[in-house]
Amino acid sequence: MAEIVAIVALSHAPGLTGWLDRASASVQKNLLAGYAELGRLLRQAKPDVIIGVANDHLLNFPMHAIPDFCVGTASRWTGPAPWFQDWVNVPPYQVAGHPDLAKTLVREGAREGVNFAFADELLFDDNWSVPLRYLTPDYDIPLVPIHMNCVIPPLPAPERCVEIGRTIAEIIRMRRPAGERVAIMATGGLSHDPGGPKYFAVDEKFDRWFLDLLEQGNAERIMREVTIDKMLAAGDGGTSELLAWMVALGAAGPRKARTICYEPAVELRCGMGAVAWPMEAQS
Amino acid sequence: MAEIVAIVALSHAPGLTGWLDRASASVQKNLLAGYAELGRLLRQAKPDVIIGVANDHLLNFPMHAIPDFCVGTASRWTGPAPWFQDWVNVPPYQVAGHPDLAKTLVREGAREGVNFAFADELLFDDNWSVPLRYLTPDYDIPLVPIHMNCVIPPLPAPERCVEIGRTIAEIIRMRRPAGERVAIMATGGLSHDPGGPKYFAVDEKFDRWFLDLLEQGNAERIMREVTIDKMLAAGDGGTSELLAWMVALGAAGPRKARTICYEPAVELRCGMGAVAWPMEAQS
Amino acid sequence: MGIRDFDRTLASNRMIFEVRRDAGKLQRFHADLEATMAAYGLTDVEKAAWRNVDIHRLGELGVHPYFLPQVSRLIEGAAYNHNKSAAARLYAAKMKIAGEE
Amino acid sequence: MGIRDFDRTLASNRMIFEVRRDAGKLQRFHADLEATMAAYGLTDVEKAAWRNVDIHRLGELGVHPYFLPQVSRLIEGAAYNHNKSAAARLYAAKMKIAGEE
Ligand SMILES: [Fe+3]
Ligand SMILES: [Fe+3]
Repeated sequence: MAEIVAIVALSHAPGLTGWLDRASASVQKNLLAGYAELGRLLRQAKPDVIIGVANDHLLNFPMHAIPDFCVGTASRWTGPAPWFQDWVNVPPYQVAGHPDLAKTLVREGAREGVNFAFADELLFDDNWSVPLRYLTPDYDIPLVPIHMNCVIPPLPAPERCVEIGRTIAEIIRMRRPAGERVAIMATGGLSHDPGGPKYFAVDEKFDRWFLDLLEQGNAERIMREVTIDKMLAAGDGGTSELLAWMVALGAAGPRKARTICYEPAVELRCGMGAVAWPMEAQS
Repeated sequence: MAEIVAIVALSHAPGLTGWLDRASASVQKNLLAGYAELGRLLRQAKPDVIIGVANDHLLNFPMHAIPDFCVGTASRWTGPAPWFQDWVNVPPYQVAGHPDLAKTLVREGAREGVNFAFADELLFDDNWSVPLRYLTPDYDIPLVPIHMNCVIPPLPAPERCVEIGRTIAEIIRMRRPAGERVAIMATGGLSHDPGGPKYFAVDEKFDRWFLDLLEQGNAERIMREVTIDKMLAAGDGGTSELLAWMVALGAAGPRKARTICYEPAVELRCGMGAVAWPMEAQS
Repeated sequence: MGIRDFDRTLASNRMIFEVRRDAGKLQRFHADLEATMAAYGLTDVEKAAWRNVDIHRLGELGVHPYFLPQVSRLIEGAAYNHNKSAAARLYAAKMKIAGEE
Repeated sequence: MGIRDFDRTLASNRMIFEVRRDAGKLQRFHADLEATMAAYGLTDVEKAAWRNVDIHRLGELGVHPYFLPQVSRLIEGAAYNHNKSAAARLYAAKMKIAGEE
């Protein structure tokens, strides 16, 4: 059985790479310190592969057929996609994939009741370009990106996302080779409203409530209380990206998350935060 | 509000058009009489459009992204797809679509929690070619084909299929113009096992049990008792096409179905049957 | 107007989806909006909204909210997209919401 | 072996899916099986099963059951596909199940 060595979740707003200088000095300092610490945590866990979970941003899922979850099965990924490059302000990069692990998720997921789509080609925007720039700046850890539908109703329910996370964790533990070290990285959120009336606002109260719930480590309560309605009320166009965090939560189980940093960064048009679920050192 | 004027379900096995002469004289006679009666019933209801529900047969849903349900939005359909033409032995045909109704289903479905995929191009095989040949031989009633996933696990659960049927009926009644007359035609099943060890067998006991349940008109009991496990046991490769009938059942509500014909036609490698749900004459 | 009101069958949504993914389509979009709109089969009301860069109206018609700031970036450019950037200010003005001056 | 054991990531499944949909691909499949198998990236064990028309083995490897009789029809033709047809008998023989004589 393989081992899950790290589970983290973090915001991926493009302002973090694209116009961070427009934020106050203290916001800049805290976010840079927090993302640096999260990167250290992740790399110190020495994962052989990162399973990423993030909103697809209407970039790869065509309007006529929106899967809930799509696993990237390619052996190599490149980013950022051309039109997004000057927006995210991240130089072109390449990162290895992990087709064998990806196909294990697809195959075993089907047996466990999860209809994973899969793709050898996926365009990357801020969903991976922003996190990887800070967490694995050498792009030296293979990535299995899971793009999910966070913003095209009907959305996968919070309960379903937690269940998917549990299933992913179980597949890793039961169906992957002993010695393999896997990290899970969810990206998206916190409160933001791209395309809505709260475009220039952040819902700090919602964000701190959600982070508090994660720190209490009660997945049942989170599924019950952090409804899609509440997420949309905190920013209709983007806050439901926290469904990706629910997948990480499902994989983390009853562990209590630790908030690494949080800033209600109106300058970045996003509640910016990062958490890690402490994993027992097994090896 | 529009009106649902007919709801029918029937087997679509290609033997009915492709090699019916290999069946016994009595099977031929009973099936031809039954399908003729079903056609009369359907046409006498004077539908402006037929919403069809059938298994996609791994013909249009690509392996990498399998939707549960896909609504055909084209204004014109042609069939059979070339490779299937000599198999189904049906001459090339054209039938009108109904983009406006189809898009209503997609849009309103999303509001009601149904993630309908949609497509302007769909290849037709026996799923429509066999039923249309008997029920609407002049191809003069527009068709909105809904292709669904009946054979690629994870399958939509029976409960979900019934719910989808209810939602379709509600959308027709609440969101379509007064005076519009809509028929619902589910095709697939009954017991058959293309690709499995029971390829040359029919499970008559299962089929009669299922038809009896439909005649009792108890959707709750059908959802509970006609499990996917039981369908697969009655023929792993095809019997779960009855999930399409579950959609019709959901639209029919508490009505009791009437069995028009049934033959355990081993010569056609399929339990062949047809039912209609009697609709109150409203106009 | 919100993600629950968007219309996935709206032609504008497919147009935006595709031009962001393909450099050739993007170039044609910029070079000849009318030809691109015709190619995607936009309705007259959609076309009028595009001609007026009426981002709010596009949202009303069923363009996905997430696309609306992207429309502002298709028009004004996407680089250095801070709250006082031309794209962000275009978005605020067209949506009639308070932005930063 | 059954629909629950099929492997949607198996290259053979994509090959079968596509050749039935496209007359050109179907022609190339018939004209040059080796080239088609190579183009779809089949593994050596998949290729061996195809060379032997080992329909049962294809099922074991994860080809969808629904495709297995279609393989028999790709080989023997699809017209008049009754239980004693060449395609149906090929299927029965390769699957080692009782067919009709
Ligand atoms: Fe995002
Ligand atoms: Fe069928």
